[in-house]
Amino acid sequence: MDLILFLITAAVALIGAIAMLVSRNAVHSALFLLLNFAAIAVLFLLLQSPFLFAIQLTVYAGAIMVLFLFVVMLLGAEQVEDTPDRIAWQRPLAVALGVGLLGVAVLAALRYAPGIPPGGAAAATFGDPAELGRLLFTRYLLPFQVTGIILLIAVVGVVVLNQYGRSKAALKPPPGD
Amino acid sequence: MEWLIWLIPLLPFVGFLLNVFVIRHERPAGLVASGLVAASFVVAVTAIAMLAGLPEEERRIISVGWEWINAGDLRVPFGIMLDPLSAVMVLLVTGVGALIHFYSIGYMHGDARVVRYFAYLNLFVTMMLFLVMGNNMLILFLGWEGVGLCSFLLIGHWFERKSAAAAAVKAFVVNRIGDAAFILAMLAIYANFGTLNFYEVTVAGEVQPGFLERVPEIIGQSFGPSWQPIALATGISFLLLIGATGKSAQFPLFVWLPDAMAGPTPVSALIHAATMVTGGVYMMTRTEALFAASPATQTWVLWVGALTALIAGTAAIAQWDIKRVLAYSTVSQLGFMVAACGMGAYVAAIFHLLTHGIFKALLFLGSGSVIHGTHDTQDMRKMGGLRTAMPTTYWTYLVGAGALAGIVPLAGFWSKDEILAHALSHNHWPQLIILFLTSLLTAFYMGRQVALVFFGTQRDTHYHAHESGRVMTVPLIVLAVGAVIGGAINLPWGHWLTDWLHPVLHEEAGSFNPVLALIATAGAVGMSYLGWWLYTSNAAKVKVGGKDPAYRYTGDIWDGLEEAWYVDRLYERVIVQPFRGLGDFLARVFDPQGIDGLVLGIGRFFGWAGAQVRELQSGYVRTYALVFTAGVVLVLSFMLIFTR
Amino acid sequence: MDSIQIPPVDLRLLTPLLIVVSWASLLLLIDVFVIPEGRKKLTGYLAIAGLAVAGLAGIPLWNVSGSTFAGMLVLDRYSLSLTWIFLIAGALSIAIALDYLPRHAIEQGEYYPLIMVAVAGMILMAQGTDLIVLFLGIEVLSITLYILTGFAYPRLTSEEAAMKYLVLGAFAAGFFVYGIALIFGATGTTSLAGIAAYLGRQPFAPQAETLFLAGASLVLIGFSFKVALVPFHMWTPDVYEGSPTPVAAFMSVGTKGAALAALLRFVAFAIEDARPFWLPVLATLAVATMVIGNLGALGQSNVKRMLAYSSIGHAGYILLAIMVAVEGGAEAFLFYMLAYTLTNLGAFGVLIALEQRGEAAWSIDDFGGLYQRRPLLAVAMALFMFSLAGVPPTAGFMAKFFVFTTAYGGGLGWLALVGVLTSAIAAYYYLRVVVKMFMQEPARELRPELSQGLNLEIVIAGVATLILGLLPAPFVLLVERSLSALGGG
Amino acid sequence: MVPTSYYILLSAALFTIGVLGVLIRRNAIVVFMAVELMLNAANLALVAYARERLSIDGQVLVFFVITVAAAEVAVGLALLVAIFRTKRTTDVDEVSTLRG
Amino acid sequence: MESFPILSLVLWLPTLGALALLAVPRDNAELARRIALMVAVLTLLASLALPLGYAPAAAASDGSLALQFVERVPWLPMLGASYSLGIDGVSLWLVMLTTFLLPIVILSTWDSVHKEVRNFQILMLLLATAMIGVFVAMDLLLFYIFWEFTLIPMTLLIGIWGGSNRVFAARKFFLYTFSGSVLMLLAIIGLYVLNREALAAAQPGYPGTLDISAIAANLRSGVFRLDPAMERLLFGAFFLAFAIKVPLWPFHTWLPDAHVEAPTAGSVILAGVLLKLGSYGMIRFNLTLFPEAARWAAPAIAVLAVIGIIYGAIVAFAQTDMKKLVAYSSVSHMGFIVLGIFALNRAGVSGAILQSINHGLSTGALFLIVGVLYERRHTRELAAYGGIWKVMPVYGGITLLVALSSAGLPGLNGFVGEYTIMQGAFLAPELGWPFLGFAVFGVVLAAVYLLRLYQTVFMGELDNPENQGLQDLNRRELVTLAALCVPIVALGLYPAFALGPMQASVADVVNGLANTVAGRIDLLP
Repeated sequence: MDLILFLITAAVALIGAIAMLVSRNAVHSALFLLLNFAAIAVLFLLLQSPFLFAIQLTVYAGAIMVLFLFVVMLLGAEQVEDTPDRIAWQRPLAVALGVGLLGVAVLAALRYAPGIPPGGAAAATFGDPAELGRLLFTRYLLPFQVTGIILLIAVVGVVVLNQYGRSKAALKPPPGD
Repeated sequence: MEWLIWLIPLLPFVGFLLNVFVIRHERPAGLVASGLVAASFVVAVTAIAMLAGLPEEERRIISVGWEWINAGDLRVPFGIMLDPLSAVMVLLVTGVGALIHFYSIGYMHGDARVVRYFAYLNLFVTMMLFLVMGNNMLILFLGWEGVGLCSFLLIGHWFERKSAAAAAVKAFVVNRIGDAAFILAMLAIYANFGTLNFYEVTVAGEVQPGFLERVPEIIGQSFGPSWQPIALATGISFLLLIGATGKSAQFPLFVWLPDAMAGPTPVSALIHAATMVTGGVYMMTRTEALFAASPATQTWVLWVGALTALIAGTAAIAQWDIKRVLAYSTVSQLGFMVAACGMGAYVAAIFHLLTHGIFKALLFLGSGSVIHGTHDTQDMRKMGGLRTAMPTTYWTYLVGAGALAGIVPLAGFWSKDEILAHALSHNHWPQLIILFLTSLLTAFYMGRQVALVFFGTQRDTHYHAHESGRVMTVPLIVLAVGAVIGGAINLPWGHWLTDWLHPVLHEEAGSFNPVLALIATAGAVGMSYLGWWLYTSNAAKVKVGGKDPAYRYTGDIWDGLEEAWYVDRLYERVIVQPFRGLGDFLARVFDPQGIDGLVLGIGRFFGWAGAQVRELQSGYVRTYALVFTAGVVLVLSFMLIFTR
Repeated sequence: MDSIQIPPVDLRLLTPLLIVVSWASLLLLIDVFVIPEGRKKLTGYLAIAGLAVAGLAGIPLWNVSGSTFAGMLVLDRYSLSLTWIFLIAGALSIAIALDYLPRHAIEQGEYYPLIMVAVAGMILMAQGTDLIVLFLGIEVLSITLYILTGFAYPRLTSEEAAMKYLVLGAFAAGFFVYGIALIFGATGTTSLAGIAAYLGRQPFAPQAETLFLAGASLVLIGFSFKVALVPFHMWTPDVYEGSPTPVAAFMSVGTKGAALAALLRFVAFAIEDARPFWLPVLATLAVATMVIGNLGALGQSNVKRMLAYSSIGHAGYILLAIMVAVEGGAEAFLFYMLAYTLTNLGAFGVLIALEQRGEAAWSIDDFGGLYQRRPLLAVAMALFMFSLAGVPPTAGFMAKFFVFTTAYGGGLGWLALVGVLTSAIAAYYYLRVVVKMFMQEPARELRPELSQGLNLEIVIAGVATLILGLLPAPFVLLVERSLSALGGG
Repeated sequence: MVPTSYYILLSAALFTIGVLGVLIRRNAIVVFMAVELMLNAANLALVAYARERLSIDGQVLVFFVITVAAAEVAVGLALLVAIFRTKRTTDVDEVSTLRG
Repeated sequence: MESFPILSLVLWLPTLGALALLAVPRDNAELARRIALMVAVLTLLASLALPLGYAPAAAASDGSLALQFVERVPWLPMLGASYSLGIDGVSLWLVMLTTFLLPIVILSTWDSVHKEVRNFQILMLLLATAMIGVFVAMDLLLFYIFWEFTLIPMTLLIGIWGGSNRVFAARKFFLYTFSGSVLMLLAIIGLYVLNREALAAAQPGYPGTLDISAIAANLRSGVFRLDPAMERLLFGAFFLAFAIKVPLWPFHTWLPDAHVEAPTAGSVILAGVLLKLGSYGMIRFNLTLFPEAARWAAPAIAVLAVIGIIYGAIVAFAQTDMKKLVAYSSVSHMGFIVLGIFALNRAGVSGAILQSINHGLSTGALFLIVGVLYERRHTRELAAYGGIWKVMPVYGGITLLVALSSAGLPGLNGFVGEYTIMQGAFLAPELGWPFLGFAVFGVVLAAVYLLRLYQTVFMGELDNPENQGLQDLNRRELVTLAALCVPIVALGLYPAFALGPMQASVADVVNGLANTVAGRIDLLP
């Protein structure tokens, strides 16, 4: 039962990812990615992580994807890849490298292959958001604080990077630009 | 007593220092230079008198000044010695040297650099004295190269003349070739005997052996590749022979001497006739033990000497320049001496060296007097009939010419005859014939020269010929006397020289062969007359640009003789030009493009590689990611596949 | 449901870090609300003061060591020494920026606290003993640097550099996280001590450890990106060139130093037992880095870019020390970092002095005849160049000597060989600058401007470069002491 | 129960697709999306391992990764907007003046 | 001896002078020159204490070097590096050569340096410290630091005050010699590490040492053994650095460029002292530390040396630029020195040291001589001159003396050195007569190219009107050249003066060689 659910979800995730890769329209890409994220969220649930399931949906599928879509719309950047690719030679190389990467990853995974997961020994509390929260405030207190800093500088960064006040005319571009 | 012999070379050296650093004017320069050499002569006579007072076996005064080189394995003292062989050489050098110094006062009068001239001349005497008085090979070599330097300086005294400058350099360089062989010989001597001293000497309380006494030790030893071993004695003595061919202007290195005539004539007399060029003969005589140990080299020496005598003799008959005749004659006579050495007749060689030193100096000074009196004319075609204008010169010159030609009883006859007699008695037939022919040639070209210069009428009347002053004629007269009576030192009946040199050379007096003497004298007289006759009877046909009267008998061979068998031209083609070409190739092609090209090529390669790296840095972020991914794949596959 | 008991935290151990972070946060506010526009230098001075305070606060900790936050953070002399180096780097970077920013009309108060936050991230990387902490440290540093790189908005090169840096940085972060995931999968832990214990529990058998090796590789790659090891280096030249020069200076010593510090801890402490497996990989990377870095700098006519490539090359040298960290390499690493930090900041300082208002003066021709116009500046630059090239008697030489000595002693003689050979190549491009300055005529009229801060920075760097080169003993001693308890998490 | 390796294979595949996205796509926004996909793949692996080992730490890690991803995206998009304002494009190939 | 750090004084006096010069205004040339000259003379005077106080002594029994005037202060205790100075018979005269040439060179700058005079003097004094440092440093690290530091002032001297192509030459000089030395750095490191590892087995916690004398002692006593392959590698690394510096054929191509472009004073120092750093290093390191490898490599190196002797001479002959001619003559002469060193016997090595001094004096003088003409006519082309002996008699005379010294005329210094070297090489079982058969051509060719130079420049007609007004030497030039001529003559007549004190040390080096079992190549059947 689980397996079937897994296979279906996995298929959806893969399809979403591939579709994102090949869509020429950025909005489509974003939507396919959304699909992929949702599928992954389902997988999280399968893996007994309800908290992450929620986070995945709200933060990723929700906030981040909206941000993406917003920016795409804002900039009108749905279709920027109409011009010919200047480094088209790179595409086959990229695919080859992707295959290679996948190869070594599969090799790593298979060689390890414990095969069957620890059968049902999961405690009832496994994946309990409360447990997660406790860890965050005990063992992972430091990383937790640091994420705070990261978010702070992200905010500052967004502000700094878009200084509307600065006049372009005040600047001469450096020679060579 | 020992210090006395240091005075002999040091007195002229003082003269050199004074003339370089103190004296600025012609008169004091000449007087100081001549006076000091004369003083040296006096000291030498005194010292030799003392030497003669010693028992025969002890006639050797060695004085070590200081330890010259003390480099561990190599130790050489700076010491000089006086023994019978040195003594005769010292007398010749200081005696003839003093006369030529006096002569120079007159000859060089008014020259712009006369002070320097005398300084050089003094230095030359010093060095020549070191050459003959050195108690080891290295001191001998010091003098050897020192006289070479002075020769360079004096030939180049009138350096404004391109020919003089070139001749000076040529003399030094050709000598250097011989010197290189000399150095090799010294190296080999030291390597095998552990010393360069001729005789045992005590340095700072320590006895150093001499190698001459130990020559038998190396007999039978050989060196070189196993398929072609060379006897050690042969190797060493052959190298010394090459050294001697350079200094004594033997074939094949004689080419510098005729050119050296570009120097002032007294220089030619002193250096290129009487003393320096005999250095090689002296050296071979000194190291006679080494030559004696190698019959092979002896044969070479004999042939070199004989061939040189012939080649130079044939060249001498075709020259127009009064000094070049004498120069080739000198080469030829040196060949006689070298041949004598090759026969083992060292006393004869030294005897001839001494007499030749006197009469050739006389001839050169005489020619100098002629040149002086004809306002720097050297071409005999412009002379003629000078015997009336320059009687003293004429008569003294005649004596010298007779001595050279080997007319009884002049000095040259006795010494030359001793060599020929030795060749005869030791059955060196081919060489005997060659040397005999050469002596006939000698008589011929002297007859030719005397006829051209002093007989007939003056062919070029642009100058007024006059006799030279007393300062020049007196030395001529003194030398002429020497040329007459010089033979007395080793007459077949007295052989005083043989006895005197006996402690050094251990030679017995040879036998006198009256038949040979008669034939030789007859030949000399005959050929002299022939030469005289040919050129007095054809005197009118002699002119600049014209052919020699003898041309019609010999044809084009005569031109070849005039060019001394084209040896110079051969060297130019075979050695000098290829060397220049090689130099140009190495300096302009191989070095900058080959070696340096390689060096710069390495740099360029890195530059190219750097350009490739920058090429990859295309600016496309996706390319960067691609390279990144490639790195990931490589690292992962390395970890996962290759570390199994 | 029981309440969460926050475990006690030994705050003493993170005094410098805390001071830097809180000072930075406070400064952000002060900058916005107190300091008037046009006097933003004040913020800079305050930032320097903060860094100085943090440094001073570290002094009493010299004899303190211990770990806190459930073993995720450690204070030892190693991290403390690095902290000081980072603080110096930060302070000097601020000093050279004080005048640069207004001159280029990009003065904004946020610059200074951002640098401080970056320093905090670096300290975190030096002190962290858990992969997740290291990851977050990297991210703090990286995100700050993305911002600082793009600080010269709207100068397109600056934005381009930031974009490239960000894309590749995020790309690398993906690999890093995946590596953490694999390691977690293999070992069940992310703490360095846990990994070391996992490896130490049995003779290491590679067949069984595929997963772990793959994870470790990816983590190494993540670090390699930050350190700019070839082939993960390609962002470096573009980003350095595009960034505001003080930022490039900071990055060249800061990011690199922090990433190397973390790498060293990871390599020497966590995966030391797997040495036979990572050694060939790192060795290959080191060779590639030394060669490519120096080759790229060759013939570079843009001095800023040249310094970027040169920083790649130097990373290769430092990597040698890291590979033999347990055999004395750590000392060499610290000394190298110190020497390189001072020298490189000095060189960038000169570069900044050459930049006139809004104008880039990075072309090698701009250095032409500098000796005529500003002899002392030229001498200082020559000193830095010689130090970077490793010509005695400079800090750079001593540092190289230490690194090569330890590498040789650790059995990496052939890598040291590559090292000395590539430093011979490197001499070429460093010398080019010297040649330009002293032996050629100026290409155009430039009046280098030296503000007080810049002056001070160059003087400090120059003197330190000389002293470290001539009398390194006290520093080496300090460094040696600081390693008495390496990895004691 | 689904074997962990299935999850890992899926995660590897997604990760690779993400990598390809960065390598192939030119639209900077899509590039960012691809990066997000890579991070998500890593998250999936983490959660899978956490499940296998019954160690909830893996899930905590995912939490941090998501936060970082969010921060990066925020800064990245802000940068993109900034560039777009000057350059009027989001094509990463157009932003390639720095080279050599 | 420990009472007064005389070596430190000699070593740092020039640097102190350089620092003092910083206080002089940049454009006050005269004052700068005077101060520099004073410092140089003081250094010379101070250094006189060295030969006066030097007592030739046999080597210590433990195999360490018999050093004198030793100073040792810990410097980097963790590496066993110390500020360790000392001289022995090998370095004594080289130090003296340096301090002797320094005032001469500075005196020559009055006539030959016209811009940035103060800075020129500063660099010259710094260079002096570096060069003396190379000779007196008895610690590998210290040695290397001085060794490399010589490059910086010299490069700047060439690059700032040089001729038209000075930048290229300066760059080439720096890069070539620097590249050559980096392998030596690695070899120093290797020597240190291997020595530490060898001794740490017996004494745990041994920090290692960089002290040359201690390492030599360890090697000789067998406590520290190098396996042959490693010894050869280390030997090679050291040798490459020295071979480039010397320069040995075919590593010589930097030299002509550097010489031609360098200012006169720079050329003098370059030829006079810098090249000797290489020959000194060969004796101090290659022979002393790696005797086995030295024996192994000697024939091959001697072949290069002999090629260099002849090649340098031939190329010198083909030059039209006087400085280039002299530069290539250095290649030839330095070939002799290398030949002597790798004769591996006392005659060869002491000859090489003596010849190092001789070459420093005579080639230094030759460069000064070329500089004299260059200052007057601003050309170094041979063709531009001819017959100038007439207008410059004193100059011509001194030139002749120096040229003959360079050509190896007996009675002057060059001959003694060359002959001693040749005798050493002849006696060496590894080399022997075939080498000399070629090397001796160098003697012939030296006469060829030097006399050709002399003939072209000084003899012949004074046909170029520009040359007719040439002034003979002024007082300063006369003093500088005469000062060089004194030792040229003195060493020619009484070389034992210099050879004596070095014998004990040379014997020490050679004995170290003899103790090793050698796979020697017999040229004799």
